[in-house]
Amino acid sequence: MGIQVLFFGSITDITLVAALSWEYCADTDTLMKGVLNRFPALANKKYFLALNQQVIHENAPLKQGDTVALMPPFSGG
Amino acid sequence: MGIQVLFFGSITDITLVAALSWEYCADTDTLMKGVLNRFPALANKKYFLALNQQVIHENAPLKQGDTVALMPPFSGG
Amino acid sequence: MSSKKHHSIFYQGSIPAQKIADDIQKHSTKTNIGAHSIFLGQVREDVIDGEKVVAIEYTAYESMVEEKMAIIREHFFQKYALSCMHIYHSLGTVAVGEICLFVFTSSAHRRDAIDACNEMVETIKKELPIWGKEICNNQTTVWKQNN
Amino acid sequence: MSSKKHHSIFYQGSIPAQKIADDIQKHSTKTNIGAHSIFLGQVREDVIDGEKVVAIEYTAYESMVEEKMAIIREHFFQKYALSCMHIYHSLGTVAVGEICLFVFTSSAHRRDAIDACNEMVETIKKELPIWGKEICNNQTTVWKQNN
Repeated sequence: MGIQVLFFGSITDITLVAALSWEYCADTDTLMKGVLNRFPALANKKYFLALNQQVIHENAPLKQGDTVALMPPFSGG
Repeated sequence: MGIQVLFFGSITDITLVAALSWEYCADTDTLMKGVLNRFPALANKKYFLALNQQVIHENAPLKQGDTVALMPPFSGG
Repeated sequence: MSSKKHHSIFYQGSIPAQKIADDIQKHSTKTNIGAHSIFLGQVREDVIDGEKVVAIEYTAYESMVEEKMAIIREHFFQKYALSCMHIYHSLGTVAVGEICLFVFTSSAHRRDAIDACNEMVETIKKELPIWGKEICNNQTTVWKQNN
Repeated sequence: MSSKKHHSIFYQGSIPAQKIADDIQKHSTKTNIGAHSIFLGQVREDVIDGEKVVAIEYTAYESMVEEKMAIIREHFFQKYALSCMHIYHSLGTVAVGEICLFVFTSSAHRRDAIDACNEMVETIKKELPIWGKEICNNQTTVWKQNN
């Protein structure tokens, strides 16, 4: 199953895709290291992470099938 | 011409008319003495006066053709 | 941005939802607007001494309302960056469930429209010589009191 | 008074004025309501680097929005004495002058509807994972930023 990675808003200008299946890794720090390696331009972007639809502010352990979303600041309304 | 006296809201439950032409008198205190004499039940009512559409809080001189309104507390909206 | 263009706020009977839709639609051509704030007063089925209210009958010192509203409008357009402001208040009988007050403010950014709309509702209730008489199911009537 | 009855807030494309009228009309049977507060967001013709905005394209993390909104609704119905609360946000393209956000709160007395509506607008802008991309006349695009 691995990890489902979702991209939103201006992040998709860099990734050019809205979602990727990522091979399983132990925690979000490890995941993001891989994601940044693949999309180096993300290093200059402001975003936060949601793990299974909950915003997280620190490294969090991952399990098979988890969903991690990269979300730039919201601009609805 | 005299003075035009207008009644609004619950005041009309007492006066039973919406307007009266009143003989000229020098000021609002004199006018109201006459009005209260004619409608004694007004003594128990809460209301304020408008002279030519401006709320007044003290005795005010009157001139021919002036309009005085007796207005109970507003309840629009 | 003129605050001069105004007309009577009075609307005979209840204010139809369709009028509200039409007024909103008219603003689609005003492309500097980013926010609309709307307040609607609806006649509530209060119970007075065991009797249900079926309608409110509104009367007003109409010419004084017009004069006051002109001054109030002027003040609001000075205080808030409004694109427009429209106000309608019913006169005559408005049945339970129907709309008796429609306050509609528009601005580029939301705070002006929202703050102006809120303040206008309070101003209407406090400053305008308008009176509501609640008519109960058994035909008794009670003059409304604003809190 | 149930806060359980809710559905998706998303509306494909712009929100028609007629929908707003229909929603208002539906509340005439709720005779415990005395006040409605409505906020409408309208797409503004901003100018970005000399180019006029012609539309905003909205995208969202839809399932997360639904989950958050369920919690937010619960919180609002605990905090305010609301009869109902309806919220619609556009997805996809909304042209300048069209409505992209519709917040509609109703209560017996005006403070609850007004305060809940105001707080909900702020909450939507701050808490919901929704993004707007401004599309300019010359086809360039700029991701919107909320202030």
